[in-house]
Amino acid sequence: MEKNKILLDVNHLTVNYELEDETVEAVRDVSLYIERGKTLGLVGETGAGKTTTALAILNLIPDPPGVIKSGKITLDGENVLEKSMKEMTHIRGKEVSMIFQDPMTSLNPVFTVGDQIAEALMIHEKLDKSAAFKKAQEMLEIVGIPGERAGEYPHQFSGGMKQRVVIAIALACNPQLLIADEPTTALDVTIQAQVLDLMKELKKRYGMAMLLITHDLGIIAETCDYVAVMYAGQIIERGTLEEIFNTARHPYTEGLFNSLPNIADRKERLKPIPGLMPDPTKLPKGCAFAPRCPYASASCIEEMPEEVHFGGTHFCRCNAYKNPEFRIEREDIVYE
Amino acid sequence: MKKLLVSLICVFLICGFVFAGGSGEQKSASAGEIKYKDSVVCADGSQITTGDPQAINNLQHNRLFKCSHNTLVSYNTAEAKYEPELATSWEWSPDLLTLTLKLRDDVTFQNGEKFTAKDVEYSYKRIMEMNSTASSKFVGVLDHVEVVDDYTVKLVLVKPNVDWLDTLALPLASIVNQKAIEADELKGPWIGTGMWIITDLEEGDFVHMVKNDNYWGEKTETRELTLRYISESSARLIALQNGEVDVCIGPASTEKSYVLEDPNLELIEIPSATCCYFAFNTSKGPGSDENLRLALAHCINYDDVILGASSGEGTRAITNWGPITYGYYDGFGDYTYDLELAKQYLAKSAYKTLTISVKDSARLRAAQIIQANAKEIGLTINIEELEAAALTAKSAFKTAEHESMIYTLGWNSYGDDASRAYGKGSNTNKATLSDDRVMELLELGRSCTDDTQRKQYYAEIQTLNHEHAWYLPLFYTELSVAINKGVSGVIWEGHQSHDYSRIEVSL
Amino acid sequence: MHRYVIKRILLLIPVIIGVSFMIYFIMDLAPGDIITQLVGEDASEEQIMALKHQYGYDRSVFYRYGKYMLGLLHGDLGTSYITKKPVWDMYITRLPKTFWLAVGASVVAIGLSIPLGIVSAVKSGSLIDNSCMVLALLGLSMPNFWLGLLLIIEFSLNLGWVPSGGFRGFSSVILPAITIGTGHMAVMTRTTRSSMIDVIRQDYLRTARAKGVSERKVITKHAFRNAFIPILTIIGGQLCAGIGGAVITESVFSWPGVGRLIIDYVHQCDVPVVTDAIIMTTIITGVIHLAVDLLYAVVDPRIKGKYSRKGIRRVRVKKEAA
Amino acid sequence: MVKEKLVSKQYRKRSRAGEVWHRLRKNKGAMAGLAIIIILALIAIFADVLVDYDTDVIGMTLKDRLQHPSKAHIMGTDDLGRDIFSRLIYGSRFSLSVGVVAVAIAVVVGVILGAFAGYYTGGIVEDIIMRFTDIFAAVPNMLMAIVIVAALGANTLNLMISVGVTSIPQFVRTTRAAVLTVTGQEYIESARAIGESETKIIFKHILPNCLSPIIVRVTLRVSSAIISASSLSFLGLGVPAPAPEWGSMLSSGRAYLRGYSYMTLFPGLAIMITVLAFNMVGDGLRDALDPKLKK
Repeated sequence: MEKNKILLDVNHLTVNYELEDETVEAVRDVSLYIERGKTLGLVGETGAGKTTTALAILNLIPDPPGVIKSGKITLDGENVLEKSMKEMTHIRGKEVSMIFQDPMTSLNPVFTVGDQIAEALMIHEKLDKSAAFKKAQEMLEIVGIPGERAGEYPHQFSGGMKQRVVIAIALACNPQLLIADEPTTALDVTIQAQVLDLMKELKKRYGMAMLLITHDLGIIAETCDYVAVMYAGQIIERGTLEEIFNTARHPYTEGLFNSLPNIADRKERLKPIPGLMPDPTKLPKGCAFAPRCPYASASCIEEMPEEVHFGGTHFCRCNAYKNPEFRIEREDIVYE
Repeated sequence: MKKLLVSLICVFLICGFVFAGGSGEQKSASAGEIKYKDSVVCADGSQITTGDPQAINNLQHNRLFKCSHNTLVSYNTAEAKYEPELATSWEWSPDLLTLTLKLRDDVTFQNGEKFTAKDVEYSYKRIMEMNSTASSKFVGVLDHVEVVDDYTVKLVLVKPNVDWLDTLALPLASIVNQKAIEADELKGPWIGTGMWIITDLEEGDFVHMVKNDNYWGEKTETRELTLRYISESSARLIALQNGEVDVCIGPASTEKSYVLEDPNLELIEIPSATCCYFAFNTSKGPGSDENLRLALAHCINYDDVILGASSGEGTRAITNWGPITYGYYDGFGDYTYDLELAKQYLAKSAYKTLTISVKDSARLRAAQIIQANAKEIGLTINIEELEAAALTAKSAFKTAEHESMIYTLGWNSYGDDASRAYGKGSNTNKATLSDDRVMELLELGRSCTDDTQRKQYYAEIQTLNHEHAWYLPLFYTELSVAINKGVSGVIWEGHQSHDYSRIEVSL
Repeated sequence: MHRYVIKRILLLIPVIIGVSFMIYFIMDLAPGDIITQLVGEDASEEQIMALKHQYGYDRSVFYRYGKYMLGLLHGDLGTSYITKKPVWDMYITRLPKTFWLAVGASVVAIGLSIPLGIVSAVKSGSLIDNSCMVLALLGLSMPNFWLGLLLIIEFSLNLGWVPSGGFRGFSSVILPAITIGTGHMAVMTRTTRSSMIDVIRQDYLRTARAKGVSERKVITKHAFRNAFIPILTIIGGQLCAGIGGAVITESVFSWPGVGRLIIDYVHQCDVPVVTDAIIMTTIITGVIHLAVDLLYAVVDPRIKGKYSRKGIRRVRVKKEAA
Repeated sequence: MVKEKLVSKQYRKRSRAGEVWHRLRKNKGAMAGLAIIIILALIAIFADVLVDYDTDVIGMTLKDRLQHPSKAHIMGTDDLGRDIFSRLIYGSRFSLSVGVVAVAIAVVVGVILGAFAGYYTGGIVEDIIMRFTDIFAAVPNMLMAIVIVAALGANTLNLMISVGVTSIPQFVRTTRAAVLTVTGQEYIESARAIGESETKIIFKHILPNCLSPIIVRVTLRVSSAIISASSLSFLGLGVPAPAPEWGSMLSSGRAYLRGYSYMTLFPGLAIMITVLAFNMVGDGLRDALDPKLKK
C-alpha cells in the first residue's frame, strides 16, 4: 500500500546525446519520485536537462542522438524503459500525458483541434469517430473553449487557446500523471495566470499527479508540493515547497532566489548568478556549479559532490556541507 | 565512402545487364494446312500523315494508297510494261497530245458510288488545283480532261510527253470520289476503289484498313491490314521478332544477321533505284570550277564511302541515273582513284576549300569520308549540317546558295525522270545545271518515240556529266525488308513504293 | 475562393498571348521554307506564288500572326500546313497517349519515391538512407534517352517481355513510364526526404507521440500530411512536364504523343501545329498549376485563408521619393 | 576565460567562404564530385594533348569499324572505325563547355533581371520582368530549347544559347526571391540613407548577400544543362558531326543497339558520371551554405 503511494519513481537516470564528434551529457544520475495526486516542480535554467528528464519518462527521447545510458523509470510499479514500442503507446496519453512548452508549434496545423483531441480518445478509449469527436467537444468545454470550435484548425486559435487545446488533449483520457513542460512560458502574463488556474483546477478535479517543469519560481510557489532543482543534468537540491523556499541549502538555489526582484524593496539591485552554465559536452570533473559558486573551494573543482540529506525529503548536492558548520549567508526574502 | 561504393555497384550493374544480353525466345513454327492470318501489320520508319492520295507524294504514303485506291493504269516493273487497272485500254493520238482511255464499268467506290469517267475528270482537276507536292506532276503537263462517255476519257496534254502513262500509274493519280469529298473534306479523300478501306488513321502511329468486300478485283484471305509507324529501326525489328508485325521495312544493316538467324524470318534484298550522289553547285563558287570538281572526283575512295555511309550495303554507282530508269548508260566507266591526277587538277583550280551541306546521318557520314579523302590532296572541306527544310530552301534552283551537297534521288523508271536531276529550274537539280546541250537533249528525249534514238540522247547526257563531273555518283542504296516467313503476295519495288494490297501471311 | 480561381485563369491569358507571340515568331524565323515543303522541289513558279499568297507568306509575319490570333480568338486553332488537318484534331489524338504516359510516370514515381523518401527521412543517416539517396542521385543524373535505350535492350530485346515502342495497350506504357518515372522519382524522393526531415523535427509530432499515437501513424498521418505540400508541387510540376510531352522519351519509344508531334513538325516548320501544341500545353500546365494550388488548401487549411483574401499575389510598396 | 570556452568551435574565426569550404570538405560525396569535375576539366583542357583531333577523333579507319572493346580500343570503335575512348575524351570539351557557357548566359541575364525585379518591387520594372519570366517559364524547357535550336539552326553556339535561354527564368526567380529577403535588411536601409546610388546598392550590397542560393542553383543547373544539351544532340539538334558530343555519340549508337551496345554504354556513362559529379557538388554546396538544411 505504501509502495503504491508512489506513482512515478525515477532512479539514477542518465541520458546522453551522442553527436557526431561530441557527447552531450544531458541528464546525469537523476532520481526523483512523485506520489499520487501530488505535484513536483522541476526548476532550472534552460539546458539543465529538465525536458530530457520528462521525455525519458515517456520514452520519447529522440533516438538518435539521444541514448538512455542507465537508470530505471518505474511507473505504477512497471519499468517504463523495458516496455515495447506498442506497450508504450498504451501508456502515453493514457497513463501519462504531457503538455509542451510552445502551444504555437505543438498542435498539428493540418488537423482540426477536435480531431486532435478525438485521436487520443479513439486510441485509448476505443471510441468510434463520432463518439470521440463528441467527447472532444466536451473536453474543449471543460478547458473553456466553446465546443462548436472543435471543427476549427489550430491557426484559428490564439496562443492561450491553443494551450488550452493542448491541455484538453493531455487530459482527454484521465491520465494519472501529467507532465507539464513549461506550460505557460510562451504565453502572455495575463493568459499565464488563466492557464495555470485551469491546470490547478483540473488537477484537483481529476486527482492527477503532476510533474511541472519551469524556470519560474513564482509558478512553483503557487502549484507545487515538492520542488527539485536541476543544474547541468543533475538534481542538486530537492525538498518540499517550504523546505526549498524557506531553507534553501544549495548555493545555486540560493542564487536563483537572489536573482528574483524584490517587490518589497524596489530599489534593491538584482543579484544575478555570475557566469553561464558549463558546456554540456565538457562538464567539469567536480561540481558543475563550482566555477560560478561564491563558496567554492579547491575540492569542489576536483570532487563530485554527494547528496547531503537534511532529514525527511530534503537533500542537496554540495561539497561545502562536508563542513558541518557551513551555512549559506541568507538574506531574508519575503516571497509570496 | 558508402555512397561511392553504392554508386560503383550501380554502375557495374548497369554494365552487367547491357552486356548480358541473351538471345530472344524462339518461337516454333506450326505446320499443317495453309491458313492465313486475319490481321496483318506492316511496320515502317516513316509516318503516314494523311489518307488523301493527292495531297502528298512519298514512299510510305504511296504504299498506303496502293492499297486503298486505284489508278487508271499501273506499271509492272518486273516486265517493264504498263498494265490496265481502272482503265482497260488506252490509245495515244498521233501527235502524242491526246490519250484516250476506256474504263472498267464494274467498279464501285468504297462508299457505294459507281466509278465513271466523271470521277477521273474530278480527280485530275482536283490534283491540278490542289497545289500540293503531287500537283507539280500534273500542272504544266495535263491541259484538260474530256469526258467522252461514262466509260471513256480523253486526256489532253500541253505538250507531248511519252512518259505520261508513268505519271498516271503513280499513286498520286489515284481516283477519288467527288461525293465523298464533298460530304467530308477530311475523310472523303480516303475513299477510293481499292481493296482496302481506311478505317482509322492516327498520324504518328498507324493506319488501319479493313478488306473491301465489294472490291472489283481478286481478293485476299487477309481481313485487316495495318501500317504501323515505328521510327527506330531496332525497335521495328524487335517488333517483327516478337511477332507484333509481319513486315519490317529497312532493318538496320548491322542487325540483318538477326533476321538471318531467326528461322521464322526472311530477309528480302531489293535492287534499289535510289542513287546517292555528290552535287556541286555549278552556277557559282568553287563548284563552278571544273578542275576542282575533277580533283575531287579522282580522290574519293568510293568503297569507303559506301562502307561508311551505308555500312557497305550499297552498290557502286557509275552514272547518276537510275539502274532501272530508261536510258541507263555507263559505258564511260569509273573515275580512277588517282591522288596524283587529283592533285594536278587541284593545282589548276583557284579554290582550295569547299563546303558540303548535308542533312541526315548517312549523308553526313559520306561527307565525313569525303572530307578525309580530300584532305590527302590538300583540299579542305567544311561540313555544314542543316535541317531538311533549311537545306531544301538553300539548295533550291533559284536560291542555290550551297557550294556542294550530298543528295539522294529515288529514280523512277521513265526516261524523263532525268529532268528532275538535270532539268533547268528543277529544285532537285542540285548542281544548278543550265547547260544548253543537256537541256536540248532532255527536250528531245521527252518527245522521241524512237527507242534507240531516245536512248542515245540519254547516254549523251550521262557522258557529259561524267566528263564535267557536275554530279559524282556515289552509290545505289541497297534495300532490305525483313518479313515473317509466311508473307506472300507483296510486290516489292526498287523505288520502295511496295504494293501490299494482296498481302497474305500463312500461319 | 472562386474569385481567386477566376483571377488565376484571367492571369493565364496574357501568358498565353505572350507564349503564342514568342513561339510564332521564333518558328517563323526558322530557316526552312514551308512552301517548298508543301509543293515539293519540282514546283513551278506559279504554284509557289499561289501558295505564298494562300498562306500569307507574301506579306509580313505580323499579318500572319494577326490572322492566326484572329482564328485563335474564334476558337479555331487553324490547320496544319503539312497535313491540312485541323491542328485540334491532330493534338487531341495525341493528348491521351501523352496523358497516359504522364500518369504512368507519375504512378511509378509516386509509388516508389514517397515510401523511399519517408524511410530515408525516418532513418536519416543510415545505410538505407544513403542507398536511397545515391539511387536518387543516379536517377537524377541518368539521361532519359540512355535509360530508355538500356530498358529496351534488356526488357524488350533480351527478355521480350514488353513491346519496344509505340502505343499498344498497357504493356507498352511500362518501359516509357519507368524511363520518365526514374527521373521524376529521383527528384521526388529527395523532396520527400527533405520535407519529411523538416517536419519530423516539429513539436506537434511529439504531441502526437505523447498522446499515444503509434510511430507508424505519427509518420504516415501526422508528419506526411504536413510534408506533402512540397511533394505536391513536384508532382504538379512533373505532370505538367509530362503533358508538354516527354520529347526525348517519346522519340526513344516511338510514342505517338504530343512531344513527338511537336518535334516532328518543328522539323517541318509547321508553324500552326507547333504554336498550337505549345499553347495547349501552356493552358493545361496553367490549369494543373491552379489545381495544385487549390489542392494546397485541401492539404493545409492555413493556405485556404490566403486564397479568399484579396490581392495576395503582390503587396505593392510605394517608395517615397528621395 | 569561461566565456571563451562557451563559444562553440563552429564560430571560431573563419571567413564565411572558409566556413563553407570547411563544411564542404567534410562531405565525401561533394569532394568526390569535385574531384571528378576537376579531372574532367583537366581532360577537357588537355584533350588536344591526350588525343589528336584529326586522326583519333574524327579520322576514320573503316577497316576497324564496329570493334568491340579490346586492348587496342578499350571502349571499342564506332561505325566509322573511330576509337570511342578518344572521342569520349575530346567530347568532354563539348559537354562541359556547353553546360558551363549555357549556365553562364542564364546567370548573367537571370541574375541582373532578377536583381532589378527584386529591388524595384511593385514597380513597372518588376512587372515587365516577371511577366516575361512567366511567359518563358510557361513553355516546358525542352520544347523551348527545341524550338529555339530549330529556328537558329543546329550548332554548338546555338545549343548553348537555347539551353541558356531556357534556364533564365529559374535564375530570375531565385535571384528575385533572394534579393527580396536581403532588401528588407537594415544595412540596405542605411546604405540608402547615406545616399549610395541604387545600382551600387544592388551590385555592391545586395547581390553579394544573395550568392548562396544562386551558387547552389548554378551547380545544379550545370548538370541539367549538360543533360539538356546532350538530349538535343541526341535529337540531332546539337553539336554538328563529326564533333564527338556525347549525346550525338549516343544517338549514332542507337542504330547499333543490338550487338554493339557498348556504343551507347560508354557515352551514356560519361554523361551520367559528369552530371552525377555536378549534382553531388551542388548537393554538398547546398548543405554547406545552408546548415539549417542538414540533419
